[in-house]
Amino acid sequence: MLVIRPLQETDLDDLFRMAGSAGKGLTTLPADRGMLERKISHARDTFSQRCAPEAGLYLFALEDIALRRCVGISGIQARVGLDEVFYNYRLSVTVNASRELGVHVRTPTLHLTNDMTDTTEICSLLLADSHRGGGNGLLLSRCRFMFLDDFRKHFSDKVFAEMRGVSDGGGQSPLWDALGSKFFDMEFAEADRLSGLGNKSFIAELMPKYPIYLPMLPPSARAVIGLVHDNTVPALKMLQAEGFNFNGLVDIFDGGPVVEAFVHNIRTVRDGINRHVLVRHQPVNLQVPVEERVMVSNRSFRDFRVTTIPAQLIGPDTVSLPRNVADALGVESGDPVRLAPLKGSWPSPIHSVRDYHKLDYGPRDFSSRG
Amino acid sequence: MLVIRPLQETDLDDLFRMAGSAGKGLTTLPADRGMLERKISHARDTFSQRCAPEAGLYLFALEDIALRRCVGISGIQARVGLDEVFYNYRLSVTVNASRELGVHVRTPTLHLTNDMTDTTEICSLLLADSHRGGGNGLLLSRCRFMFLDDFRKHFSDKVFAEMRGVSDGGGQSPLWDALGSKFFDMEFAEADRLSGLGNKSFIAELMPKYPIYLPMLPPSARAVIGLVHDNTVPALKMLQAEGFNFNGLVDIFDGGPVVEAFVHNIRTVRDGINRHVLVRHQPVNLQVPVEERVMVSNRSFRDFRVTTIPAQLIGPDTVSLPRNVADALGVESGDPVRLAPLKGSWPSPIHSVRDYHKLDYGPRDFSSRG
Amino acid sequence: MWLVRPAQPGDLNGIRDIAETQGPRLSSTLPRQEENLAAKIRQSGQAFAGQLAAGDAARFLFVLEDLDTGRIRGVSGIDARAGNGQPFYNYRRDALIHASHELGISRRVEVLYPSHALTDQTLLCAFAIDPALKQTDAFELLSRARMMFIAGHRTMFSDRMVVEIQGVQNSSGAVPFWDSLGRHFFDMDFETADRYSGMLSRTFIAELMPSNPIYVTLLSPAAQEALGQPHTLTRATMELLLREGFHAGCYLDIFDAGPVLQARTDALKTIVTSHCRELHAATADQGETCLLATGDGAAFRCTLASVSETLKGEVLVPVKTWQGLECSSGDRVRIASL
Amino acid sequence: MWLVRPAQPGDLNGIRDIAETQGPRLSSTLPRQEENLAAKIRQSGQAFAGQLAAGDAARFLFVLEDLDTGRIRGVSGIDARAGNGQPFYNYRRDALIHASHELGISRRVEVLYPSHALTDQTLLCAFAIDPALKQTDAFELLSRARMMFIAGHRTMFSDRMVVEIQGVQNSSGAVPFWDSLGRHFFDMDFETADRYSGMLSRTFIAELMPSNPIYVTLLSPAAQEALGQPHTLTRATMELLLREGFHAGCYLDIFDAGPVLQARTDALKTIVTSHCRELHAATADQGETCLLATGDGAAFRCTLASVSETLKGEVLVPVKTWQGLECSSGDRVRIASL
Repeated sequence: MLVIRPLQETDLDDLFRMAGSAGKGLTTLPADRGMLERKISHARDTFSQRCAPEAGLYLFALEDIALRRCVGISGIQARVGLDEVFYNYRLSVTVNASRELGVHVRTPTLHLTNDMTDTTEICSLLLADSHRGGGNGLLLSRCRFMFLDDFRKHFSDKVFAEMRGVSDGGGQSPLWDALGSKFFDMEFAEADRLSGLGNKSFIAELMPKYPIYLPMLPPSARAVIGLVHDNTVPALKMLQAEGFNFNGLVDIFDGGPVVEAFVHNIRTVRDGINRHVLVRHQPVNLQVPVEERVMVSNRSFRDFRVTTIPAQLIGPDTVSLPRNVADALGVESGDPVRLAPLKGSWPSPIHSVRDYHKLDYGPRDFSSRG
Repeated sequence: MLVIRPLQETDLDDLFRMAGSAGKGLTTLPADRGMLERKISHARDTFSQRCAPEAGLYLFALEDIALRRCVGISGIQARVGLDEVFYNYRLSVTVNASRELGVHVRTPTLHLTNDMTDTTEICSLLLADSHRGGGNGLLLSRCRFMFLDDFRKHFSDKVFAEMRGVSDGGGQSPLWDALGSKFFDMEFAEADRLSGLGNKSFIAELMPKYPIYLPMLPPSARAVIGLVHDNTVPALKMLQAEGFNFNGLVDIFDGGPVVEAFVHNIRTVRDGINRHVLVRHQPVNLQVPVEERVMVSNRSFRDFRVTTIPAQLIGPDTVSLPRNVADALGVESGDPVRLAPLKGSWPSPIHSVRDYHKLDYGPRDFSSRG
Repeated sequence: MWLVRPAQPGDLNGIRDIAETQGPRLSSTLPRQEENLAAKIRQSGQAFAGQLAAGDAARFLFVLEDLDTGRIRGVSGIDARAGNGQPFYNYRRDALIHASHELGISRRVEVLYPSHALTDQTLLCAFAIDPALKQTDAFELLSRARMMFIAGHRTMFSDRMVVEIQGVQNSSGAVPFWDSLGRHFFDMDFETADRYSGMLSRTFIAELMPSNPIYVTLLSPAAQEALGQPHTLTRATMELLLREGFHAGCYLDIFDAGPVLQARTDALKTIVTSHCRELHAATADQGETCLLATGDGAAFRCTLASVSETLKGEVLVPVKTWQGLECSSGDRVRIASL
Repeated sequence: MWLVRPAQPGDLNGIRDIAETQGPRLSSTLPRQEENLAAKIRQSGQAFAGQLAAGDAARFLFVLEDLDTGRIRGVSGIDARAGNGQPFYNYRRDALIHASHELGISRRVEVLYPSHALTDQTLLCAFAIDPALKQTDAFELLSRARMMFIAGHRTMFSDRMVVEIQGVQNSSGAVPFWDSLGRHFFDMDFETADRYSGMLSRTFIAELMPSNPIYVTLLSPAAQEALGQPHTLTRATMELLLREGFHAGCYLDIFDAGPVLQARTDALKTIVTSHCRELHAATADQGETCLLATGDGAAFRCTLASVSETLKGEVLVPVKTWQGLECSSGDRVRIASL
């Protein structure tokens, strides 16, 4: 059984191993023991409410109960840009037109902004190679939305994710080569690393401050603005299915897009339903296909736990949990839990058990209406 | 009976009278006969598809059938900023921070943008004083969303409206006084009028191009950025109820907000249902309260018509229309029509007659879920 | 004998013929359409005659006439106020230092700022000469006659002067700076933009020119190299102006990035060294060849003549040159060395 | 007798006493903390001795000593390169013309551009003198001794020089320009910002200063009036510098908008007019009072003395002043008139 729980000190070795094998492109979790130790400590302080809510860093571990190992991590940063400065480019349009001459030109333009300041970011998703597939990535990512939903006052109304932009096999980024490299006297990887360390003075010092007119960049660089790295396409699709949309901002280094959603519009949040626990002692086959599984959370702030169970265990008012699942969640009969689909929306049999007034569909369902 | 239909040449006198009594603040419909004549002609060309789709100006008249008079107008501009240049300020944030000194300052900043270029605008709403109340304003405004819904390919995915900003009884705008007046050698009313005439060269020539840091404006000017004029509060509330949200852009002259929505998310669009007409000859009392009335459209592009009927006339597959309503819409039994609530969402009795798979709720319904 | 004098309506064809022998840049200030050119000559006539309506720009146009044949062989101009009442657009080339103390990085970041700082300074413009005369004294006469006019009408002009030098254009006609920058915003080729810039209203520049500063490092390498570089064909013009006391500063043309030369009016060689003398007849064609100018406003004439000065503050000039200048013995004339 | 010489470690207390009698602006280049001041004196000593590590900034600090009492009565400095290897921040005041041809409107829009253009120019700085000496020749000695040093060590300095003049601060201590602009971004009072600007790293300016140009019309009226205006207390300093050949251009201090004076080094009065002579004894204390300097690097000394020149290129100076200069008969000295 795999369970989501707050990251803790004992996860350091597992985390270090995962970060090391993840390679470049995960600047928020560098393979640096001291840094990881500080992150864990920060997360512990966050869950135990020893740090200010806006400084919170919520890091969740995916634990393989059998192996007693942390095999994945995901995170929520309560607010970005309050300690350091958070930069993006806004992809805007400049129009120059002369009616007299019959000229009308639209010029895509990048404006340096700090507009995500004070907004909640979902970040730091990392899954051990050994545990890829089987919906584990979904669980790691979507468990965060269950947490956001239950503890909204700790977060902004809107949450966002920065998606990794395009770079080639050697780690070269076309946007960096055409733009960043002309202002920063360093390699893309180095800039990315420095930025990840959190002290962004060097950006304020070296970054071009005036808008960048895109026609002045080569086609290779223009082409990647707002595009994600091939490896990030599945993550982007998952977030899009959750209701995240490109918000017009891109990463200042590699041009990767920022996607955002209002918490109340996130599919996992909209699909969430509450039930009371009924601990059953009959054995249950937990190994059902991803489509038939649902996430169940214990709704605890300090010891937030989520695992997956077959959807068929959900009843009209209760959900039946086998003993071992109840133990993993730390719940007993009568305790409230919250449920949401693991993949996509609710499988159809669930409809019948949901409260009528909570039925809803996202925009996607309507596009087929004609 | 009041019916929405395309504006036509014979409406000129009525329109001129309404524009004259509307006073300032409606720059898209100045009390200028020649200008109004050109607008009507443009609208006629649009409905008859004699002009390019992106140049379309859809103007709808509200006709009082009994009086044979046009008593209101509303419009949709297919795309803004393709002929002239369309300007807004983007209300952004600039963050300056020094970790070394422990300083972190967020400065609201206005950036000149053309980001609404190529987007559909709803505009030009005007209702004769004699016909205020009774849901006529709702009909004039919301009929546009029924049109947008049925003819989406003519419009952008996103539509917006510019809301009139704050000015005092004498027409003085605090933002203009603090900012615009320092760059344009004219009164606010004059700038607004010139801008409404469509030739915006003078804006390109006189407008400050560099960002404006808000702390440098007096509090009176800062306070009105993104606020609407008292008279515009009802219109804003109506649009918010439709699902329109402030998109971070404001008017360059008076600071009034731009609100926008994806067409597929507009409540009228989401609530729209299709029925077939069943013309009944029994008399029907059409004079029911606003809450019990619904809009019904004939779904015609060239001769789009909308009127209101009691919701109780809607059946599971059909809608019963009295003869005079069917005539006003130009429909016969068996013709398809589209229906949507006039005020708010569907009154509850309608639920039972809607297709199950079309049930949905907007975000507002979920905020009460807890 | 060469004579520089104010352009007159009858010079229209002669000026047009000269204009047609020139490269495109000239057209910014010298229209090719007959109607516009006629209007420009008329306006110049009013300026020389002091008959401009209030608010009208004083734009002077001179012609170089071969008195022996009556043919017009060149043209040159002065705009009393660059921009002629509208903004005069340039790029100002400047640099910011982007430095990180912590990382030990320091970078000089060059920026082109849109600038109107030279607006209202006196502009030398519209210089065009029969190519056959490029190596002759007539070339210098045509250019410097303007300084002689300014010296004699000093209050009509500003304390600082500018002149735009044509920038780099390669043999295929491409203008690297335009192709890297202006073309993206003006959506037209260089010749078209250049032609429009001679129009009465420069509104289109305010409408189409990017309003934010431009980072030089983002220009194409060819455009970067062209910054502030003169076209090879303008070398003679530029050298003459540098000798006059003009120097290249930080201002560049917005279309081709050619240098804008600047000078203090009162420090110009012609203005400092020219002086007025009383005209008297020389018995022989001897002495130093000098610029010789006379006449106010529309009566202004400037020529080359052999001049010898006496100790009494007189100049002795062969009588045959008097006729071209329309002056007589005892008149005040201004002379300056070549 | 007055002597200007390189600051030495033992001058620490004397310099601190002088610094404390001054207004806040001085502190930008003269730290008040004992430790920082000692470091600054040490660094200056290395600069004078030519012992700077590669990359270290050459920052020279001079003191004015009363040889009769041994007391330090003033201090002045030169930074060989403004910014000392980092950007030197200023605002450049410029104007754009916003004009509509159609509407007949033309408006001059003043803009402050962030600028680093003066980076690496030689900066005169850290001038502080006992207020009692403001009206004496010692004031001129302390200021101009720097130019005498530069004249004798010309290659160590750049071709252009700048000096920042304290801007407007009203009697209650408020700085109108700061209150209208800087305060919003730096979130601190003027004194604090001014103190920080003397720190080793100027990273905080890059971090906190608004990076976009500022429209002057949006500043408070008091701030607009203060642009380029000197503080009343700096009048004597400014007048002396203007006499030296400095002039106010378009650059302003980023904190208080005080003027930044500029000059061409080789055009400064002291540098043009000073000359070297052979020192000989005068029998009497007579002749013109002049600046008299001698010595290379750390041995540099400058004083005021009665000087008479001979036709043989010698200067006769009373022997009592020799001791202060640590020189002897036949030595080369540099003299300049007051």
